[in-house]
Amino acid sequence: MNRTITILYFAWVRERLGKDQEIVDLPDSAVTVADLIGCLIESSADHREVLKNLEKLRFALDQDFVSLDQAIGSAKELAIFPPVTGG
Amino acid sequence: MNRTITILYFAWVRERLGKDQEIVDLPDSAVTVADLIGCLIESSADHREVLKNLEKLRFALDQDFVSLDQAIGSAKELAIFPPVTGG
Amino acid sequence: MIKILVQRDNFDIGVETTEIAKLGGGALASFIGQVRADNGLHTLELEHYPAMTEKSLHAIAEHAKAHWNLHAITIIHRVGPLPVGDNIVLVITGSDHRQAAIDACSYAMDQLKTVAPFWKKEQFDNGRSEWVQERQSDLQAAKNWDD
Amino acid sequence: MIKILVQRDNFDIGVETTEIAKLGGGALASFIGQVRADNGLHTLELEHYPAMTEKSLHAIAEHAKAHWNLHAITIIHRVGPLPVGDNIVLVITGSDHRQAAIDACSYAMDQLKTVAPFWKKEQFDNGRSEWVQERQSDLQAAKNWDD
Repeated sequence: MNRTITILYFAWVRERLGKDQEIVDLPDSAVTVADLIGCLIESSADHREVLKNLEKLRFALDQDFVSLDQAIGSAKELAIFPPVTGG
Repeated sequence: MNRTITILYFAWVRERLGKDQEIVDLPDSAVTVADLIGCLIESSADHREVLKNLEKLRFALDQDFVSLDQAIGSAKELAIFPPVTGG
Repeated sequence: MIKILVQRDNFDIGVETTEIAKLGGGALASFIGQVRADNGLHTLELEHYPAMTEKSLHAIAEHAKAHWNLHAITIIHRVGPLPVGDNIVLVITGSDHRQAAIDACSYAMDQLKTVAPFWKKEQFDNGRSEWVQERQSDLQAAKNWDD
Repeated sequence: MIKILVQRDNFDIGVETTEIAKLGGGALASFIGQVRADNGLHTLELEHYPAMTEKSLHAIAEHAKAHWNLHAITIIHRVGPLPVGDNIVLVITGSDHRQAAIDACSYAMDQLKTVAPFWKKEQFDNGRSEWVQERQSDLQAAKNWDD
């Protein structure tokens, strides 16, 4: 039973990675958002470059803002993006 | 050289006096707004009745709010009215 | 731009907003006051002191424009008989910054309620009528801008 | 009434105001944000995260409506390319009390700037483009509502 999760990218994160989403396997060892980010960083040099300054990024799990220590649980979707600038 | 001044009435002050303005002679003894109000109070029973509670009234001399101790000077127009309720 | 109108006719927030938007800035705040259907109210009769109204609204607008560095402020106040649901007053402010636009609009409304020489008479469905009395909360709101 | 729209098309403050006015209350506050002509800016490109935007705007509107006892709140936010002078966002609130309407409108704008998943990219006349960065003043403004 391989769990997967959809990762969504927005704004300059999307531009620098050259994709707006990807579906990744979620290893049993990945419990928190930080664990999952660790897996993504391992997946390519681009990921490593874009995700190196985590304090410049924001994270939403199933459309709610979360901090890095949030447990992923049964979430279907993690979004990674810069601070919002709407309004 | 008889000085005169126009007195304007608004809202319930106007209604109770039954007039929206009158021109009155300004005796030399009338220096402040309070003095002038004193003269008006003497002029009729209606005036006495309407002007008896001065704390319920507001005064504008040549279109600026003034207190009762304001000197009339060369003002042309004194308005007497209840607190404003616009907006 | 300072635009002050005291009129019997209605106003159009779309038209007034477009006019202020042309001056740039990007932040437009507005407030509309309308006749509220309270306790069988039928019509609000708005009386004013024309010479002083003009002076007073200009003073409010000029202070707001200078203090909050506005591009523009429009104040339109209606007079005469206004049935329930009708517009009474419109304030629009245009600024580079949203908080300046909103604060200036709020300030202008608070001043309008306490220093502009308008008086409201309520006419009810049952024929009774009554002059509106000043509200302490309005006086306090206006005072809060003093510091 | 809570009305949330995220759309490419423009909006009409007159139409939206009329809709809220029908619900009574008598106090209508609104804010419009537009693309400002700064430093050779040509177009603002608005990107968003649709599923989360909807959720986030509803949460802002529901909190504002409950906290300030509003009759209605409308939030319309545009996305896509918006040239200088174009409308970006509209918030209108309807209440029985002017301060409640104004505060709720101000609150909704502050929240919109800090929790709704929109991102702005500036495209300049000279071909350069740049993602807008978050502003500390916006974060502080949003924080000020916490107490």
